[in-house]
Amino acid sequence: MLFVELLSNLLLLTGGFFYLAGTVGLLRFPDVYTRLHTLSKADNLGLGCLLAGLALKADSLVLALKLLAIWPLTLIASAVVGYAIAHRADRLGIPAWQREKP
Amino acid sequence: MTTALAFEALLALLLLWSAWQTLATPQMDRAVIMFIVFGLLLTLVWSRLQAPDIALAEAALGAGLTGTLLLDALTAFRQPNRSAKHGRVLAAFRRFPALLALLLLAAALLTSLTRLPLPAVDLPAAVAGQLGSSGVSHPVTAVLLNFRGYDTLLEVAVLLLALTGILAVGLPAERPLLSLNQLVPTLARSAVPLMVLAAFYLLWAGAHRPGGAFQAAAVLAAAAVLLNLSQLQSRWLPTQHWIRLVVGAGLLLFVGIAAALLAGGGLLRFPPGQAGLLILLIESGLTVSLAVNLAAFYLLRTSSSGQWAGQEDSHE
Amino acid sequence: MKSLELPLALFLLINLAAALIRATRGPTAADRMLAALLFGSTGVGILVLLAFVQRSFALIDVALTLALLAAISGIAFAQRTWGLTGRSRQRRAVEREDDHAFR
Amino acid sequence: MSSGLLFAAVGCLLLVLGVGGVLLLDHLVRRILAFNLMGSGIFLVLVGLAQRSGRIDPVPQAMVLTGIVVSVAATALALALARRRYADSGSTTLQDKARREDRHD
Repeated sequence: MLFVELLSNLLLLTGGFFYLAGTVGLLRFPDVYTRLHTLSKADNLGLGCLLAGLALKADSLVLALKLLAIWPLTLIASAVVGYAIAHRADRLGIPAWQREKP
Repeated sequence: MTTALAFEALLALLLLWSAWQTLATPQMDRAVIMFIVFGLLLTLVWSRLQAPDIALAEAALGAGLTGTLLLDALTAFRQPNRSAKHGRVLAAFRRFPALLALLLLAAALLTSLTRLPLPAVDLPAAVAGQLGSSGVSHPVTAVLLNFRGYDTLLEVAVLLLALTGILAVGLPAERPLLSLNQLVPTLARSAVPLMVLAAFYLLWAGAHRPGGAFQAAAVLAAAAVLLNLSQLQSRWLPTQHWIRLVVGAGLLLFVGIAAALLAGGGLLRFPPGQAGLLILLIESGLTVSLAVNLAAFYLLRTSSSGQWAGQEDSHE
Repeated sequence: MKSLELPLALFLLINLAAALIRATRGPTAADRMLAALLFGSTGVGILVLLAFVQRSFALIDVALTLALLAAISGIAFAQRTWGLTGRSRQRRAVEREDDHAFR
Repeated sequence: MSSGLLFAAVGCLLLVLGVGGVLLLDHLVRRILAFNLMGSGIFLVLVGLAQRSGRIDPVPQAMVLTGIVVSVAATALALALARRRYADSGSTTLQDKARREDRHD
């Protein structure tokens, strides 16, 4: 029992770390395409860890399954929205950031 | 305890900040996005206030319908996005008399808030006491459809009136999508069946836990909007009679049941034995009817060669 | 052992606040739309944490609904609004090109 | 201070902000947004005030649920009116375009 609790807390903390990474990326990345990455990759990984951690704490199987069902939904949704926004940004001619060559 | 307080204080600040941004930002599209953000923050507030029913409705309507309606309306205004006078109008907030009046209003409201006595009637206890005879075990549903059923009846009438008003004002013409990519229809094909499933779940859940006809209808309406955005569902025309039928049917069903019960006593006084069944019947009818009504706010359009198209072009 | 959920919810809310403020200051309209997108991940995270903090598991239904619907306003924005209300010449040019494509 | 009272106070501030927006801003869509902020403020006051002692009160929750749906209907109708106004006169405010141009510039 103690092991499960430890694992759950570890997953929660890992989730928090990925959220932090996502926020740092959002604050520091140079253009809209890269910023889309942080939301659809790091944040969703954080959410996945969080949901897994909480599912271990759930009282019932139904609750745990419901928690785990949220993750694929957000994955699909954020992938599609990220693509739709990037697609439109590209059509509008917003340039992608490029590293300056020395 | 302090963590909880910090959480609530930050949430409150964010809510006020997003509300201020909605009014103060010069560009209209940005204002609408900030309003969507405001609605989503409000969902978190309702969750914190232990009101999951309201949080469900706010999430479904705010994320699915209100935001889309507002974003869509913006495209009708082919004017420069930034209202030229906004800076000056915003300065009105800083003008002394207006600011003073608003500050006085805020101070008056806040002081009266802290001085209000506790209510004389203990409503939660009254609801809990009558819950057994209501036919459902979730108190909010019991209030909505049994104890204050006429509220809900009139609300359905208001929705119908709003739709009638929109039809009377005239519908804008349909516009083509700015860009379509293949992923959005894929998303719609996988998400819409799940949304319908979620709506059924919410409808069923309403009897004994947070959920019910309104939340289910909001989710269904959002599904219709998503179908339209992925061009799997064309816009509805006001000449399509099934829309009028379905939209009217919810109110008719409700009024019919109310009239049938009138003989037995008061308006919408359900006999305790059949209350559960009647509420389920009303809720199922309402879900479909409300969903079509809500979706029609967004989906009803005249065909692209309609009268409005020409008028809009003349102002470009 | 002190429970982890509420501090983590506060931590996520701080993240949300920082990201929101950054997103609303962004140079393009898409950056602002990122703010609405944030709720699909961070907002859902806060909701499930609150469900465990308050032991009211109906909030998980709210999180599920939000996860299902968070995409819609972003898609509506990308496909119906963005570029029609903008001002820069670059966007106007593309818009005219789009109009040609449709007519 | 209970969370109910805190958010009721926030609701009051939102109401004031919305009143200011409806009275002082001119773009019709912006006024509609301000009106919605007012409404949300009132909803927060209703629920927050009823739950200030920390007990869940289903009656205001049910009323607010009704209110939210009604406010969506009102918003949709108001947006249709604003669009109609713009299509008829080319103005996004309640003032006439011609008169406004006379007064300024």
